[in-house]
Amino acid sequence: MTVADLWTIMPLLLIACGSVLVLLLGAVVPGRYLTGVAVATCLGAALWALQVPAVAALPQLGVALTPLARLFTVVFALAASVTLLLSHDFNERRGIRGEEYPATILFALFGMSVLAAASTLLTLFLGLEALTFAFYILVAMDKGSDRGAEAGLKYLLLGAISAAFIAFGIALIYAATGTLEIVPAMAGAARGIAGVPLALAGWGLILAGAAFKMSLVPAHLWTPDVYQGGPPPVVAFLSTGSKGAAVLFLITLLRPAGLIPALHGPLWWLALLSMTVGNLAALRQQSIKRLLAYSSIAQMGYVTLALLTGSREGYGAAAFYVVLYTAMNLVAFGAVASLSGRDDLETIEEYRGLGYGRPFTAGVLALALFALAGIPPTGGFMGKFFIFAAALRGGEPLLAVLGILTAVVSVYFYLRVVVNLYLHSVTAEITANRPTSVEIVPLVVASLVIMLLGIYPGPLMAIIEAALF
Amino acid sequence: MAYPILTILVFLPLAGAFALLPFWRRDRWAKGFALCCALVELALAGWLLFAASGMQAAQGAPAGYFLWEDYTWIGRFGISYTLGMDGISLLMTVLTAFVTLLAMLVSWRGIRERVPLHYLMLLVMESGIVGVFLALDLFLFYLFWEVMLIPMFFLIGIWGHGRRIYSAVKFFIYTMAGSLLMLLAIIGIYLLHGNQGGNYTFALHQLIGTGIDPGISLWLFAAFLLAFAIKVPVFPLHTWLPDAHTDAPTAGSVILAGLLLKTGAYGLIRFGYPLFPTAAKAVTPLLITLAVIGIVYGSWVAYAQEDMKRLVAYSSVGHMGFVALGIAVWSPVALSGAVLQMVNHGITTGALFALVGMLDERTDTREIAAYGGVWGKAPMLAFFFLLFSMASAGLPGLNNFVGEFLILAGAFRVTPLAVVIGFIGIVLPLIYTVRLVQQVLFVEERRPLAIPDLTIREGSVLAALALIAIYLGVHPAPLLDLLKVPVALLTGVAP
Amino acid sequence: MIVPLVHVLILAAVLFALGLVCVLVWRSNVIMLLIGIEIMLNAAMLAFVGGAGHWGMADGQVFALMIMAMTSAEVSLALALVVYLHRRKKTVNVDEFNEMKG
Amino acid sequence: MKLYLALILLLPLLGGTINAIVGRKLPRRLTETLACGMVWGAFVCALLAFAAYRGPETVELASWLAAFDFRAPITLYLDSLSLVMVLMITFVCGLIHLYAVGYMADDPSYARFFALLNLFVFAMLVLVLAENLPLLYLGWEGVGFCSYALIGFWYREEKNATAGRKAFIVTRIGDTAFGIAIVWCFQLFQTVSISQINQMGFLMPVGVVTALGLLFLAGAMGKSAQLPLTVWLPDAMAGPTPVSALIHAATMVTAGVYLLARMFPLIGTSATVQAAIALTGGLTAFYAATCALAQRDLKRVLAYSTISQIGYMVLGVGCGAITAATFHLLVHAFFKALLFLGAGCVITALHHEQDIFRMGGLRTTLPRTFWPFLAGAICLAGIPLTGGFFSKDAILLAVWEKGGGLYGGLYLLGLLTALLTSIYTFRMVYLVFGGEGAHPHTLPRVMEWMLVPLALLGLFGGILNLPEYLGKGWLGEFLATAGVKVSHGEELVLQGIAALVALTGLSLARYRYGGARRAERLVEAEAEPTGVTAFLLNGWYLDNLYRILFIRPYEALSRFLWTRVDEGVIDDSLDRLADGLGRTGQGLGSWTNGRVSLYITSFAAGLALILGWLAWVVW
Repeated sequence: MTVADLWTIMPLLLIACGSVLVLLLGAVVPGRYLTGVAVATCLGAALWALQVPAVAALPQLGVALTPLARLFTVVFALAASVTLLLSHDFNERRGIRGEEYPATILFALFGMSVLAAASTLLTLFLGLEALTFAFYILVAMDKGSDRGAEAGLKYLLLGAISAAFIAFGIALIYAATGTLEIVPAMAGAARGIAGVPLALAGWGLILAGAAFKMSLVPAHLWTPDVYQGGPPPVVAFLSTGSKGAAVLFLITLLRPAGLIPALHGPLWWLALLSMTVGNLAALRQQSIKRLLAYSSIAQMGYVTLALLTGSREGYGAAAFYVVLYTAMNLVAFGAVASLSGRDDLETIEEYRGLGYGRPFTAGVLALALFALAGIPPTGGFMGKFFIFAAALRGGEPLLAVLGILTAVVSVYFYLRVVVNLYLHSVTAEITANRPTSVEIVPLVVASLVIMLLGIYPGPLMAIIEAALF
Repeated sequence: MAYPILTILVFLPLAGAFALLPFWRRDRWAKGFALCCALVELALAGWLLFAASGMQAAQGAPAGYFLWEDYTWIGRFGISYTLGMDGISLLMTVLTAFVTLLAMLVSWRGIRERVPLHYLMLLVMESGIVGVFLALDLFLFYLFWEVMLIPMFFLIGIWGHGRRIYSAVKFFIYTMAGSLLMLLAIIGIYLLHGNQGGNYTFALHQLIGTGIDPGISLWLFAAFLLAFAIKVPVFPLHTWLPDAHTDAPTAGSVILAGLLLKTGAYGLIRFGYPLFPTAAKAVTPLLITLAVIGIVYGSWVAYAQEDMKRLVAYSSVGHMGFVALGIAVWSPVALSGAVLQMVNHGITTGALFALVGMLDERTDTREIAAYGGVWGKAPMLAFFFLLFSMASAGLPGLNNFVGEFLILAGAFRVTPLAVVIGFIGIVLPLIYTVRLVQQVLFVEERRPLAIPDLTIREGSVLAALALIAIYLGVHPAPLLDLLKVPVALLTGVAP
Repeated sequence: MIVPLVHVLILAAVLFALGLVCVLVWRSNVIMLLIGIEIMLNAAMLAFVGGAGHWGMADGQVFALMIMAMTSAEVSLALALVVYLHRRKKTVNVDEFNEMKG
Repeated sequence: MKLYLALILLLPLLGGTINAIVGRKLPRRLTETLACGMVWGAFVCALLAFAAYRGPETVELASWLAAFDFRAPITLYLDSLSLVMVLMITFVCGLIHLYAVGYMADDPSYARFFALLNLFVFAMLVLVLAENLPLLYLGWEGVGFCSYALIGFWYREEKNATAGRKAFIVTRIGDTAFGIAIVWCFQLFQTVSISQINQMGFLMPVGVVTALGLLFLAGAMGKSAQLPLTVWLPDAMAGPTPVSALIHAATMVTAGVYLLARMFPLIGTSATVQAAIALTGGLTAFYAATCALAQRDLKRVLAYSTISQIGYMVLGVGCGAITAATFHLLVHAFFKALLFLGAGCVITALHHEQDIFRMGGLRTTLPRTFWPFLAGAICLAGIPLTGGFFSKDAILLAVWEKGGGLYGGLYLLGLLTALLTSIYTFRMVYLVFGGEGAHPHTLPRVMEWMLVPLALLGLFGGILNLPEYLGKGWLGEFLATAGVKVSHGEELVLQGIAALVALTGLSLARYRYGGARRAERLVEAEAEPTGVTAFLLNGWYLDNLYRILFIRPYEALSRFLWTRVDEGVIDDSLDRLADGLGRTGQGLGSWTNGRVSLYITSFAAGLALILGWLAWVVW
């Protein structure tokens, strides 16, 4: 390992050190004051990642700071800092005071960054499991909430099974190809697939595991429960960072192999089922967090639709959508977090009239919902557009049409929330929490990102294109 | 052209909407400011209407366009920011500016809650609609097409009546359903064009003439048609309309009828038919049939209505059936008539909705059976009511007749049978109109409703509309001249 | 290598299947669930070790070690949660924890 | 000439517009003066135009509809036919405007009345002067609208409003056919100019011309209340009497005849069309005459008689006798306006009593009304040497001249109708003016004065087109249409027959209603009408028939389409679809039942499916 290598992986180091530092400081400073440190760590890592030149694999470390890794490290770091800011006052209201909270967030971020930078299957797996593990804790962090613990347990049990799937899958591919380096392993696996079913079986296991991480139907069932049980800021991060990491995980594995024809079928069905089940199940959902959970299932279905084309456009569209989706869900769950006081603002009815009572929070929530519904001029539209363009170009007209039809259906439940926000006249006094300035800043930033990506997506698209080339 | 007039036209209302935010707590200021924006927009559009005849073809523009702005937007995908104006879009832009202003004026007193938001929505809507009429890049067009929905959704949902939420959501999803499929079709033609020559672009003038396999072309056109037919609306895709119109506030109804329906017809004229001429030809019999059914059916159902607004709403189905017929036959005379009829319908039905709104404002009911004897109570209101009812029933000398007659005259060469039935569609509006007029204006009052006559604001709005209706009825020549070049280019005949 | 890779893999597959079956059959008991998961992960480790032996590389073994570490962490966390929930509901039947559904 | 024509149109339009907008604010006198002055001004212009008339002229005033090859400018066409019509219209309208000043003296809505009346004159003149079919259609619909608004003038009464509505809709049904004819002409001839179409008619195959002719005929049926679209005119009597006189007797209802006459060069080339026109006219004349026999309402008697007389005109057109038809049209306009105005005097004098069985004695108490009314009546009945006699006879002569089975039958029918006409006319005269009655109200002078010029014109209208043996027919020459060539002897014999028939009718009426018999009839009339009387009184139950055949089904279907089809099927299917999706969603949501065991099973099943798929693909 050289000094240059150290410079390169400095973002990772920063995050790791930051989390340890937060833990240490926790002994002397109340947890509440550590948000700043944690945010600074995230932003520092992001800045470093931005300025450091991309470097191909560092064999000793099993990581490589590819352009894609840089991009996603930045995205994840920003998401983490938004989450931290959102949790700052939220945790105060809930009595989550320990330094372990920001530290765990940073651990999760560390996992994500490692995953993004991974060049071997081992680091990839470790990154994935590290971030998932952090989320097991985060989901159950609110000790006052039974639901949190229940959600944590459910997530953990299923997560562990999926980890087993993925581990076994990687093991099979390793056995088939004899290397853990991602590119040769996956390429070798692809070559071997025709003759040797071993690698293919490995792929099947990995796919199933990844389906869990991305909450694709039929491995989606944990999602609503966990989203409902977890504290909203955590769910914001869970639904964005963890999902993004899972997509990145799939992209990383799929890309070197090229399009494996045998995988097309499973991916096709995963995409279709997720889009359909997610959107339909959300239609009459009363709990906003479960609603957003089903929505995220469907959104991941769209991402899968882009992925299964196996084309550069497809990966590009998926990556773009992930970035965008991060912003959208951060805003959506962030708004829920900001509105929730001692208890979560759970049912949709509780949002009645908030459009006028809490104009700012409700406004950004509505924006996020419109974006999730894919309505211009929000970024959500651009994201969907790129995905469907990629799907049609990749020769998936049927799935594209079906997907669009489910998107039509989905408009209904997003609108239901908006209807409650704005279209019902307020009768009772509004008890929802007022946004604090610490919450406003991240919400504004994320909302601006949503709008910016909707109006001028060119630069981000160019970065992604370049990174994928 | 040194100034980006088209961009200004599109974004001036939007800028106005943002500039409205400081007046958030001051209703009167907000109203006044919004009105100023609308006035400036109308002045600009109106000026173009007069200046248009003297303008040369714009540089770099396809034939027929005298204003043209073209910038790369998302180069990677061949998406550009292309705005262009020809006679048709000019007319539609002026109509938009005018109807928006009208909508603001008719809701001046009726809206008491969240006033600034209401006007903000109207301004955003204006931007969206003008954008639809000016965009010549399919992607950009689609963007504006969808943007229009949001303010209308809120207009219906927040300030509406009755089952406003149901109607608002229905309106939104119904139109979304069509337009999302159109999005796929837009991507489809983009890819097909790109695959042929490697030039991936969304620019309309480049996409026109793309050689497409007839089977695929039919599917793509079907998606376009679906989106536009829902907006027009063409039978049997019309059922969102009575609900939306009925439950919308006055301004919403006026804009829905006056403008949103036009975007569907405009889309067919500007995009649907030119992009897929062969498919359009194949679908023509179907569209003609549906248009004719719509003409008869809409008017027939209107007769049974008990709610004035619903009646006017169903009448729109019938009237827009004429527009659909005019487009479907795609002959120069009929197409000119169709465009003219779009304007006419906007004026007439907009005025009728405004009148119903005024009555509703005074009495809190729109039930026809509650009224009676309005002529004696509010003669001016009654006079305008009669005038616009007659215009809507196609009385010659008023505007609707001109459009309908040209459509029928032009369509006869193509499809005599449809025209014969279409003429029946000229009788049926009269039947429900005179019933409405009789029950509302004439006979003894049924309930003791106090109906004060028009205020000066209302009177001047209606008078302006009436003048336009009469002017268009007796002297539509300037507008027809304006349409000559674009219609000739579209239909491929000598102007 | 004495044992051919295929045999190892078959054993691992059987083990994995057993673990999965355990998870499916004993699904109501958290402890048994965790055991099943352990078995599956052990199958993965076995496959790694077998693969490492076959290819003569150490990295598979490293992977196995890492899995071990991960497993222990996971189990400890799971047990902590179970203990917490057991206090509330007096049960280790995971299906009783169904406050959230729909 | 252009100036005259423009003024003829613009003056009434101006008057109408001013009265419509500010009429209510103006002093009453001014409004009245304006309305009457504008119409008389138009009459003066018409006279000037007549003086300056040298031959057919086309004047383009402005552009109207112009899209590609479809051109319908505002172009006026003055030929002898339209000139005569213009003269008649402006003159009669002028008189009736003056009459209306008296008639409406107590009505507060005078401004609306005069505005509409002026607008009507404008529309009627446009109709007559139009050079192209769309412009004619403009006038055609314009008069329809004014008629609608004026029938329902006293809008508070449901009956009046309904009558107006009926008139508007029924005539619109005919207009549909007219409209189709217009667009078809455009398709056939690439023009909508009447003169050009008429010139090119011979280019078209007979079948097409026949179809076109039938369409024009259907248009005329609506406007001129010919069978089967007669039903609106009797009800239209709900309007103020000047309106009945002007619109529903003298001018608008004859528009159909005018249209047929205008288009005759085109449609006359088809024998089928001619026969259809003649048949329509003959049957209508007979039908309406029978109905008039049993009516009790003074104005309804006159209304049916109008239908009947227009039937004659249409019959005349059907025989190709344009001159005769026009002649009758003009004379009828005078005497029928006279009769209506007389009836208006009677009704006003009797405090709005319209039942002829409740009138009486007016011969002595209202002499200034009686004598002109009698003059009108003898014209209507066709008593020899009156204008009505000559004009009706000219038509019958033409029918006779056509010969053949159909026309022979129609001639006999015409004679029979003439007999009936005479009977109902004098029945009316006897019932209204004979016997004794209460002392009536005094009338505004202006009302009675207006009767005199009309009476003179009616009585001596024959001079306009004297039979050849008495001199030359001025009108025939002026219109320059081919007159019927018959020997003087034959003509005299036919006229003798007609005279005989009219006098027979008179004596029959006298026998039944004259003198002491009148009282018997009055007693009889107290009973509910039965049998034939009721049948005739109700206009052969055409109204009821239409109600059952058309109106009821239309209304029922309208509701059915709305509630069952629109909301029941189309909309409901969408709601059901949405509901179905929602239910499915709920079902899918219950998959997430909160139990980890199911989650694990699903997850494992997913894995199994993927592996199974892959295995299936590989092998």
